[in-house]
Amino acid sequence: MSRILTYREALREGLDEELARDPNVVLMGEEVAQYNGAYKVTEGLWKKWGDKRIVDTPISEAGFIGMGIGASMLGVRPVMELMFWSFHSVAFDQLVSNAACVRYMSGGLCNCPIVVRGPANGGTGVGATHSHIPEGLFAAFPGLKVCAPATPADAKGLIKAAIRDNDPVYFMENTLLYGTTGEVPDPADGDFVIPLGLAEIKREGSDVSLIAHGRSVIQALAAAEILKNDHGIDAEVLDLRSIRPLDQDAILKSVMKTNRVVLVDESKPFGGVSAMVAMLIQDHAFDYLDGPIKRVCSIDAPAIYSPHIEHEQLPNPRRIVEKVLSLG
Amino acid sequence: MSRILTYREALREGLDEELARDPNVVLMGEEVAQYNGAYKVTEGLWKKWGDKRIVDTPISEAGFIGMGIGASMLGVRPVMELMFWSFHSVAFDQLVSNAACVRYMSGGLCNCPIVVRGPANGGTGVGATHSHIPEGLFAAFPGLKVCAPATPADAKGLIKAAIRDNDPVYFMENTLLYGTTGEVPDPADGDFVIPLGLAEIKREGSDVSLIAHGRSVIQALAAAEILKNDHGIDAEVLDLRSIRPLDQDAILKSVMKTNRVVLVDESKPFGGVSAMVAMLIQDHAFDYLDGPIKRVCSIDAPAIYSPHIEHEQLPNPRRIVEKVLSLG
Amino acid sequence: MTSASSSALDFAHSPINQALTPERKIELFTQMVRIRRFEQAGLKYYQAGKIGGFLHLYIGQEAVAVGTISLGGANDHFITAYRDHGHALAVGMGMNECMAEMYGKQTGCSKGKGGSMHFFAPDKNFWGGHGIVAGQTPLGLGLAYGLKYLGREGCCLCYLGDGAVNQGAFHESLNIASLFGIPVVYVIENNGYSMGTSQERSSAYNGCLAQRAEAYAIEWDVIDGSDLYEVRAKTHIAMERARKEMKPTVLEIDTYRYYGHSIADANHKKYRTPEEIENYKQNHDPIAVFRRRLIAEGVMTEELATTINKDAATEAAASVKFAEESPAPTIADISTDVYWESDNNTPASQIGRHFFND
Amino acid sequence: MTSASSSALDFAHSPINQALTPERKIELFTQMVRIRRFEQAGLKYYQAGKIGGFLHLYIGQEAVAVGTISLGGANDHFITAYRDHGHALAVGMGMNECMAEMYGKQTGCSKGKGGSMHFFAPDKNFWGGHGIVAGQTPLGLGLAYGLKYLGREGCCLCYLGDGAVNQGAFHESLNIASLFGIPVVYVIENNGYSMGTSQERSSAYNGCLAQRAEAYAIEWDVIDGSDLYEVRAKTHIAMERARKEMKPTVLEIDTYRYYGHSIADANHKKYRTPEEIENYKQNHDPIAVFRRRLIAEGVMTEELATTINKDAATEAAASVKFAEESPAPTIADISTDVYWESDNNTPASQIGRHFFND
Ligand SMILES: Cc1ncc(C[n+]2csc(CCOP(=O)(O)OP(=O)(O)O)c2C)c(N)n1
Ligand SMILES: Cc1ncc(C[n+]2csc(CCOP(=O)(O)OP(=O)(O)O)c2C)c(N)n1
Ligand SMILES: [Mg+2]
Ligand SMILES: [Mg+2]
Repeated sequence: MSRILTYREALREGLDEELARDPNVVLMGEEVAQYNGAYKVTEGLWKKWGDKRIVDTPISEAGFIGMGIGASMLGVRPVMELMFWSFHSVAFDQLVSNAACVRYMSGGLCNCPIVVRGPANGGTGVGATHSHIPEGLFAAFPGLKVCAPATPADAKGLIKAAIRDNDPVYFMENTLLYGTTGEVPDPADGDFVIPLGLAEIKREGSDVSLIAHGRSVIQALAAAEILKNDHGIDAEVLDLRSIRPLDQDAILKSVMKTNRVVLVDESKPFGGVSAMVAMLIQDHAFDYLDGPIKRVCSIDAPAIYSPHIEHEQLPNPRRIVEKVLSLG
Repeated sequence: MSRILTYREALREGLDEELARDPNVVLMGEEVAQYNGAYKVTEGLWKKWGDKRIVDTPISEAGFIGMGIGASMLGVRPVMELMFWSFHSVAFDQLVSNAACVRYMSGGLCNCPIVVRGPANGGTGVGATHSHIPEGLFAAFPGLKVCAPATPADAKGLIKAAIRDNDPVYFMENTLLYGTTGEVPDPADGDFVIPLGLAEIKREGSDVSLIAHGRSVIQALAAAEILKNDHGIDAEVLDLRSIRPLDQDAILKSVMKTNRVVLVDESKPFGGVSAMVAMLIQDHAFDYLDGPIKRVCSIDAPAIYSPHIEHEQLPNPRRIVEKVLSLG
Repeated sequence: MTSASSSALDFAHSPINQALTPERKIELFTQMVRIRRFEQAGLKYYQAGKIGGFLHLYIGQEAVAVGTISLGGANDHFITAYRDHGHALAVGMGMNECMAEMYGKQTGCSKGKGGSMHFFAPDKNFWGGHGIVAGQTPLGLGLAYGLKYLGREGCCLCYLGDGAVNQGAFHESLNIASLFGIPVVYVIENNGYSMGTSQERSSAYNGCLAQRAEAYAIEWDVIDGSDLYEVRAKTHIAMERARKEMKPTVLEIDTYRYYGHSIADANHKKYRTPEEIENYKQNHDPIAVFRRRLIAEGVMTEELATTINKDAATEAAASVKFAEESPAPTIADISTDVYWESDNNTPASQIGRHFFND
Repeated sequence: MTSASSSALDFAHSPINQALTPERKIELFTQMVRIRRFEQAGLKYYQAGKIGGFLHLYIGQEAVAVGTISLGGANDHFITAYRDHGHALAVGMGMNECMAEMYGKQTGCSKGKGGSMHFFAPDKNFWGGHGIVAGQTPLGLGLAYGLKYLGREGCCLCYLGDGAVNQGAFHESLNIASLFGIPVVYVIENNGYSMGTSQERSSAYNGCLAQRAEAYAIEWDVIDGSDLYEVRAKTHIAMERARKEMKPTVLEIDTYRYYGHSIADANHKKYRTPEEIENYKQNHDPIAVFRRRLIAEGVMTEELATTINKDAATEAAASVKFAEESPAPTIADISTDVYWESDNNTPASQIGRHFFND
């Protein structure tokens, strides 16, 4: 049996189950407790679990994330919310020097089982400093793991895997997905965990592979419908879900089937997850490519505010369709 | 007439000339004045230019880099030293939110003519927190410019261009190059400036393109000698010099000539400048490629300390030669 | 804060306030009213879906921006956080370009690229409008450093919230300001809350937040933000200390916001009692306080106050119309204002690839 | 600091010091001597090119690590910056694994992956060894938070330098420590300089650096770091405050380093006068002070002191031999210790690509 939940509810259910499973799991962040979370992901959890397990912090991201890292070395398992992933910039040293390197620099003596989670997306009119897409940025640091679920079920399954993982996992959500709905297995049917590192074909197809993660998956699915209905093109949509570890096998399998690739990535085009995926595809499936790998990224400028035009800066179904048609 | 200078001297000469040219140029950073710089790049400049132009700062990278950004909006032209580029992590917000976005968010009303410079490299036994290669990381942010000179002449020519540029330029040097020597034009022969965005062929060749920047250029040149002498392979070495703006034309021209590519990039392999260059090459020169683009990056782990093995983690002539030979 | 004790001193008699002409006093009153009317219009059209992103209203805090900025001369500069409408209007920005910015239109002060959190007017010495909490505090330091470097006698007023004091960048800035003798005045606008978190739950302190300045041997003061005269009198001292002695100051101005943190904040009546909000409105509203004051002084009549109010509402409505009728940015506009060199089509902009679309 | 005024109080009579047996006193003396001998050996082989990277010597500061760490119980934890050899030996790490780490050998405490700046021994409650200035200060907060969360009565001693106090992360940590009631003791090892910059040129302060704690309503104290008894007596109070009252403290321990910032620092006789260095060595050397003291107390003879010295030198020489003879890491070793899941070959490590070589 499964139920229809919002992405937000699914996440919350995952957090709640892990809080119940392991007394060392503690949620912390700005406004996560008494305020119920800026985006209400943690709604009701403070009331249920109390001050010890759900902790409001001052606006000191470097301070509280570093605190979580330190506590994790001692066996606590902090799940820390960045109200926006964009605020990584003020905690960057803790995120990439301490969390990513402490295991290595200690020759394996220290563990850092933390999760840092929060929304990472454009499209809500909050401008350049609040609209970062940092999956590729963090996946570049060996020692870190990164995932970005697109659906309620994936959000729940992956957050539970992230919390149980003994390495630092950076979990990228999306304010525009929080309200979207989807089927999520019933807890009564057993523990629902989706391992990191497993992509999923969200739509089978044979003509072209659209490879995406996060909300770009939803945009790719919408584009695939248009391609099918208006152009008779049968697009496969592969959802990476997890960026590091990365399901390279699934990527190559899809490419070898369709021989044509458009990567959809909300990142700015210099770099991003998509540049890396392109590198891997041309390296490992060179002879299967009918033509160059193409990408649909955000237009290369800081995020514009204007609600009239912001959606045009981001990958959207129109831009994806145009790109696929341009493959010729 | 040209002279033989070290990379360090060439940089210093460039800084000195710009200090003389423009009274608004001010150097700041930790130990840059009275101590003459941790790596002696600024040696003698405080004595010559005094407290106003050469400023020692506390160990507060976010504070003093943000200060430089603020002052630059008013017309001052700060050239700020990070003792190591690795310390970007504690100033990241100022570097990527304020410097990169203030022009955009103000609709073009604010300018940010700053330079941030310092060494960014592995290979000196300083371990994971001091050995970052952040060219790709920063080039990913529209609004920023990035360059990484490999020779004394390029160091001088590019630092002067960077200081005159009206956008934020992040300038990546290398502690292992500071002592290397090369010809640098005599100031008596005129102002020597190398524009950003111009790659240079450091060695002509026809069999394979080795594309690199920073110290990897030196490693690629050494590999090219071995390839020539031991294997009769004639490698072209293209030095990107500037990462953003990027000389895409020069890249494609070389690839179209040799049809085979090995990218050499000291970055960790997930992402990096090389993943982006690979993306561009396969996109724009797909039909010219005889086989997949290959890379030699640092082995995918935080930087190891051990001097016995650190050089094996980095791209080195042996690894480059092996990769070229593996092209078949 | 609601608990702001009514001051025993009367700052009307401070020289800086005695120097005010009746016209100037009315102007200051008018500015506060204009801010409020502008924001009320913004609120209305935000709720109507015309404005995107966040809307952080300044209503209740007007005397802080108007009082402090009224002291600015040609070489005094201003920079603040995302709650920036009050400062923008106080420095002299027009309602039109501000409203159009919130509407995301080409005619906005930032061409629709910044939105409500990112108003800028460098020609009026106003440097934003910044979204990252305390991210502007090193910039404010830098503006003041720039003044000193360029040999201009002036200072920078850098505003931040009571929650922002816990960001590391602010502390780094304070140390440098004191060490280098930088003419910056940090103004903590203490409205008692950072989002849903009261001052007591976010900050450890001795006495008050401004007192943290002592750690850096910096002078500090606490000001009742409902009294425009007090704001001016005490801020003037700090600005003069900056301009003449090259010394920073930290001011904490007690104030209050009537609305939620932003208009998306549906909780603000949960973490604050209705009595607390009502008490401030009744007894500490900066506009009402100054209105009573000017009427008592005989400087302003009830009628004039009413006219000012009506005019401000009319001006705000006109700015809505201006914004509505202005063109939206185009797709091409997304790519401008990224690089100075590109915008100015310089030789440097012609060399190498700057943008990586396709 | 050279100016550390000789204390009027005699801390030998503090209960925590009176409780010391003669054997334990000799052990503490021995620990300080061992640190010095170990580092002198390290210096020698660093100069011989056997050790890479940076070498930051602790010589001159030994009483700080030994005095404070001697107070630790089963639930007390320690974390410091890159100048970490003293702390490492004081918690009980062996010279062998420390020397081998500097040599970059597999037998090093961090398998040759961390080097001089990154010694770790979690089994001895020692959490490094951290290279980014003040980057360890939130981690120390977290270790103490963890103790409280897990219900263990203990504290964390987190060391930092006089230059490190100007990093934002430290201030964020102080605020949280006070606000949440975290049992952390910050120990500022004030050796007067951050690289070539004197305290006066890097920090603005009132009275002393520790006094900055007042900004957060945190207790603080200043300690003469040349007197092991004083270090113990005052640190004990702070640790008890942490353990029993869940309250943080900031301690500033005045001390001095004899060598440059690191051995690469060729300037250290330029920014400090030879007299200043000499004065410290003559009058404030923590080992000489404690040696005189123990001899005066009749606890130790000159002969025993000489033997301890010789034994420490012998032990250091043996550690060099151990390091020399140990195997270097292999290329394969580069790729371990990145992920816990991979090292433990768990199911999670089998799914998806974790490493991107070729
Ligand atoms: C670094 C960072 N963290 C968190 C946020 C989200 N945020 C925006 S405003 C705010 C509260 C700030 O409160 P305060 O400083 O008191 O200013 P006020 O809103 O009361 O004017 C928070 C948490 C942010 N913008 N930047
Ligand atoms: C964020 C950061 N900035 C700069 C450095 C370079 N650096 C290493 S140690 C040091 C001086 C620190 O001085 P202090 O805190 O007094 O400690 P001490 O070396 O005296 O023990 C500097 C500038 C660094 N490692 N990290
Ligand atoms: Mg507030
Ligand atoms: Mg020091």
